Amino acid sequence: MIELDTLSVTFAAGSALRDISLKIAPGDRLGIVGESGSGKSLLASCLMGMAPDAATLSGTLTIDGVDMSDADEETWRPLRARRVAMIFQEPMSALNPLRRVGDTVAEPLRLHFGLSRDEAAKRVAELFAEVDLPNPERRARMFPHELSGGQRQRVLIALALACDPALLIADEPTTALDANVALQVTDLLVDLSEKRGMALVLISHDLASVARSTERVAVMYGGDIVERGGTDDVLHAPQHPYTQGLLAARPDPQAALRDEQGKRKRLPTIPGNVPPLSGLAQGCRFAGRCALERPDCATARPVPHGPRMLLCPVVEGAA
Amino acid sequence: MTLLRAEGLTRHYPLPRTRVLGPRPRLTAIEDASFTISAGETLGVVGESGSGKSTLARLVMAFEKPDAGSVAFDGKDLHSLSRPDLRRLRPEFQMIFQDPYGSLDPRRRVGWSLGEPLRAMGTDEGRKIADSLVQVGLHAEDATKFPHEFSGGQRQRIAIARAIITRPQLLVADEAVSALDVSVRAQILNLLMDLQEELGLAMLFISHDMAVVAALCDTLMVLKSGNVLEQGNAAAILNAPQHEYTQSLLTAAGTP
Amino acid sequence: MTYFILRRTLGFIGTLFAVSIVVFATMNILPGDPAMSILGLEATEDALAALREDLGLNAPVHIRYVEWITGAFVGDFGTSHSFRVPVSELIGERLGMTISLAVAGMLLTLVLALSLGIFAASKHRQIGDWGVMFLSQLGIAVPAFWLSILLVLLFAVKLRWLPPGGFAGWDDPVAAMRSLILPTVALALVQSSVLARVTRSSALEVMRQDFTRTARASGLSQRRILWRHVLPNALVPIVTIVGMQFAALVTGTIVIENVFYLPGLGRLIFQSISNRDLPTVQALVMLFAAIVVTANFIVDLLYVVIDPRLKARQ
Amino acid sequence: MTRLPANFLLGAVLVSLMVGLAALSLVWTPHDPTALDIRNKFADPSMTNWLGTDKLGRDVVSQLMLGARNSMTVALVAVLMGGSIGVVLGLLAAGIGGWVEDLVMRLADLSFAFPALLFAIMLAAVFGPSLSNAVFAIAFINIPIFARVTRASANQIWTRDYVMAARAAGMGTFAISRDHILPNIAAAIIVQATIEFAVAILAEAALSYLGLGAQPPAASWGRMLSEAQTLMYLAPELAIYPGLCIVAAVLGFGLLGDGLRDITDPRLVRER
Repeated sequence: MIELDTLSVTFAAGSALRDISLKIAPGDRLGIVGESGSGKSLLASCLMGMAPDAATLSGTLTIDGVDMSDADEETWRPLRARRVAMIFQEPMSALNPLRRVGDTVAEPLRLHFGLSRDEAAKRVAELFAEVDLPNPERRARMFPHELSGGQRQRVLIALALACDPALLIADEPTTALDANVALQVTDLLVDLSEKRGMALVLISHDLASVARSTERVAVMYGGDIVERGGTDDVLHAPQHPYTQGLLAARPDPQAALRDEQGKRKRLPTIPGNVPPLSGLAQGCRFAGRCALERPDCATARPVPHGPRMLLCPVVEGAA
Repeated sequence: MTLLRAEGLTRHYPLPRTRVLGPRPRLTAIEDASFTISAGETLGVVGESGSGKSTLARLVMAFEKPDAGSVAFDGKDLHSLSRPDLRRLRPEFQMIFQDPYGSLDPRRRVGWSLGEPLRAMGTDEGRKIADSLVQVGLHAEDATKFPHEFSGGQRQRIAIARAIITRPQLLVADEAVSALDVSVRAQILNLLMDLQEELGLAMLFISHDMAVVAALCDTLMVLKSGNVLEQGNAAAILNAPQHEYTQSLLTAAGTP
Repeated sequence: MTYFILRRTLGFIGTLFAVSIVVFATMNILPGDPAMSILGLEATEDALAALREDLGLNAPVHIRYVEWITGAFVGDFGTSHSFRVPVSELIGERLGMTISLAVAGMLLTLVLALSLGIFAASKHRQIGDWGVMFLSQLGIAVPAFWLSILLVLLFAVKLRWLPPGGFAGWDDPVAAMRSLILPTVALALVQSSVLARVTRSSALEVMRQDFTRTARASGLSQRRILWRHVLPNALVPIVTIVGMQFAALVTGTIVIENVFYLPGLGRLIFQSISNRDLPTVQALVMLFAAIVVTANFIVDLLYVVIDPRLKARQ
Repeated sequence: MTRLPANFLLGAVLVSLMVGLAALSLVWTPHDPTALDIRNKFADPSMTNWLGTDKLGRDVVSQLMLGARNSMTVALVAVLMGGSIGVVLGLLAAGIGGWVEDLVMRLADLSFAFPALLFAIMLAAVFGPSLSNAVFAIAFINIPIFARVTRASANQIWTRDYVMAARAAGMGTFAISRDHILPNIAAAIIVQATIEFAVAILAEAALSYLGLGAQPPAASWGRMLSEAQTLMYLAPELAIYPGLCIVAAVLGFGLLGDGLRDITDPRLVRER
């Protein structure tokens, strides 16, 4: 359905996405994991045709067999909401504060499907019920500030579902929410994807929520996908040094806190800092922080290999 | 030995009036919180937005006064001290903040910012600035640079260096690692553990993330909407949470 | 919400009261002898004393204030000693002119500013944006009175399309309208330059917010996003500036009336200054200040209509 | 340093031109600007009188230069006076808070009811019109403007973590205002001052035009225009030059202020 082939995005400061290849089939649930500056949100905006004006795209981005990599706004517009929909991190600011949320959700219905006011209101109530908003008719008449953070995110999900998209992109949908609300929202997304046969791309820095909700995962670092495979395989047996470091650096609340001498256990760390866009290496972008680094890692472009896609010249890929 | 003793801490914020008559509505930020921190020990406070954890930090730092309750540091009631006495005591308890980009004055060199607590105390800066930079894993020469020349993780190191430069007994950390990437977060957590062992620091460590608190704390306090849900030994709570809410926080922090 | 309106109304009355004190104090307590400034330095002591008595200057200051403010409350601003008629009568005759000019100026300002501002925002960083921005920058820099002179030079002196100034009364509506065209344009061009810039920048601010991205992601057209989502949200800061511009509008009206010799309140105030007619000046200053305060009060109430969040919060 | 914005450069050129003319007039003008020469009235531009002469035969260029000096002086004095009082009030309001802040802001609200013109009218009615009244009126309206800008930006800085850190270190309100608040809001204040400078030039011109400012024979652009207006049919060009000067000066400071804002506004920097 959606296919990226060596898609790259370049800014004046440097290259922000490098040779990204991905396939998303109907009903797929794909997690994209990475820290700040990994390019995961930029990748999401590319899938919506909403990359910043300053960005230069190369490679191909195919939706339903049509190459959209240099399509203009008018070509993209019919696809948005109907083929690809998106929800964002901040549910408060993502809703127009001056409009009743029901009107916001009804707008694309009336615009794209030509529904009448009453038909649209009815459909909005159905959608609100589908995303588990209690008392849908009443909620529809409320303003965003009258709803809680979790309810707002549900409204945004309903808005995204309004035109039956084939793919829903969720960009850090739970980061701004409290923990138990976040769990509910994540579970709702999985549920909707299964019921509707809708593909889901979940972008997150939170490994736990990706583990909970996706079948496949792509780990990004510095604009590269460094490792890609089944979610369980990647998160339980990571092969790329970066994925390994990232997983190890998470403190485990259930693990023993102190060693035999009664000293606190230190966490395994990845040395150094996430490099800025302009400071990325020509070769492997993880060079400089990697424990397995060889002399030519920083200069030689790594080639993706292995049954589980791996972008590391040192590690031999395995399934 | 008890270093900090908070008893019955309560703080309300007045909300704007909505009707002409009747009492003014108010928001309960924190209600009847009591806890102690012993020298060299770490108390973790876990809670989400609106739980009152930041209010707790401001009360302990004596940035604002509680509506009820008291905070005693080293036996002295912080909120009844005179302003000069409070200022003289301040070097003993310091704070680090969430946003590494907001906690350093962008117009001041790192060395100037590090020297501020010393100047406030009226002590000589001497080699202390260079020493504390080295102590947090940076270089003495970094004192002449500006904050924007550093990454987020490095800035948090600088903020920590400033907080320990007066050799405090207590460090209050409000979401100090939340804004950092996972790979950098572990470095800062390790640094805090190192410093705690070297300096015998006691810590009040506030976070929304159970996993981070677990890595660092001896005792735990779980806050929700201003109320203390449960508190006690960290390992005990982590292994057998009494409250459903605590359990959901643990699930959220769970390993993938 | 009732509480909000009640509180604003009380604040409004309080401000009016404070304004009256400031006006009265400036004109009555500042070191300066009104009688002397009316009659000049050569006046005899007897004449001065007589005038002081006449103006009621011998009563204590607070008594005079109370008399003035209670009188003003029922529309009695005392008697103009140069025109020898009640001040309220002078004001009544000229109020129509000033209000017509101000209202026409404001309307033209709003039309120009909103359309130009939104246009510029929609062409952000393109030639249309630069053009509007340059013209408005120029419009801000041009003094209204000089613009008036230029307009008169072009349309009255050179082309002879419109009268250069003066006003023959409302009896001939066409002639009256013709006399008001140039003043209205002069007033509105300068005002709308400021407002167009505000409109553009607050529209751009809104366009940067997340919900415009949501609207775009829902497949809405650029036009629809601009008029249905961006403009309503941009209105909040725009209304604020409109409220503040009433001060400038009042000033502008006073100046423009003097440039075009229009028989309004602004003209009256200057005649009164030349005539040393303090009661009239005092009444007019109070009136103008009250207009500004009232305009801001109305704007405060307008927020509640525009922004549902305020209803809930206050 | 990145390339300077065009509005900043154009503004800087215009401002230096006007300030240069004003400064030059202190030591040299082509003619004595007040010297009358009735026989040479309404002279066309020539080698001796570059822009001709007015109805009393005075040299227009010399008068314009004096007008520049007058404008700059009035604006400088008024903005400095009003601005420094306003900045101090704003810092106090933000630093102390509570009733002090309420009082300052109430007073600021109140003074917005009095545009400079109304204030000047009151002063002129009591004391008679004079340039110093005009300066005072313009300075007065600058107080609440600067108080508000200062308070708003200072309050923002007061919530920053580095200010909290300074408080934690034991720094007092005065020391924090001096070490952290003022340096971090200086840019905003300078931008505001530049823009208010432009506004002050406009206000002085309007007041002098209306007869509430500079009194004859003092040279002022506004007064030159009011004289020229009465001679519109006789010598329309006399109504052009002073207006152009006002526009150039106001435009210059306005562009300079906008340019400075573009340079110093961190939001815009991040966007680049």
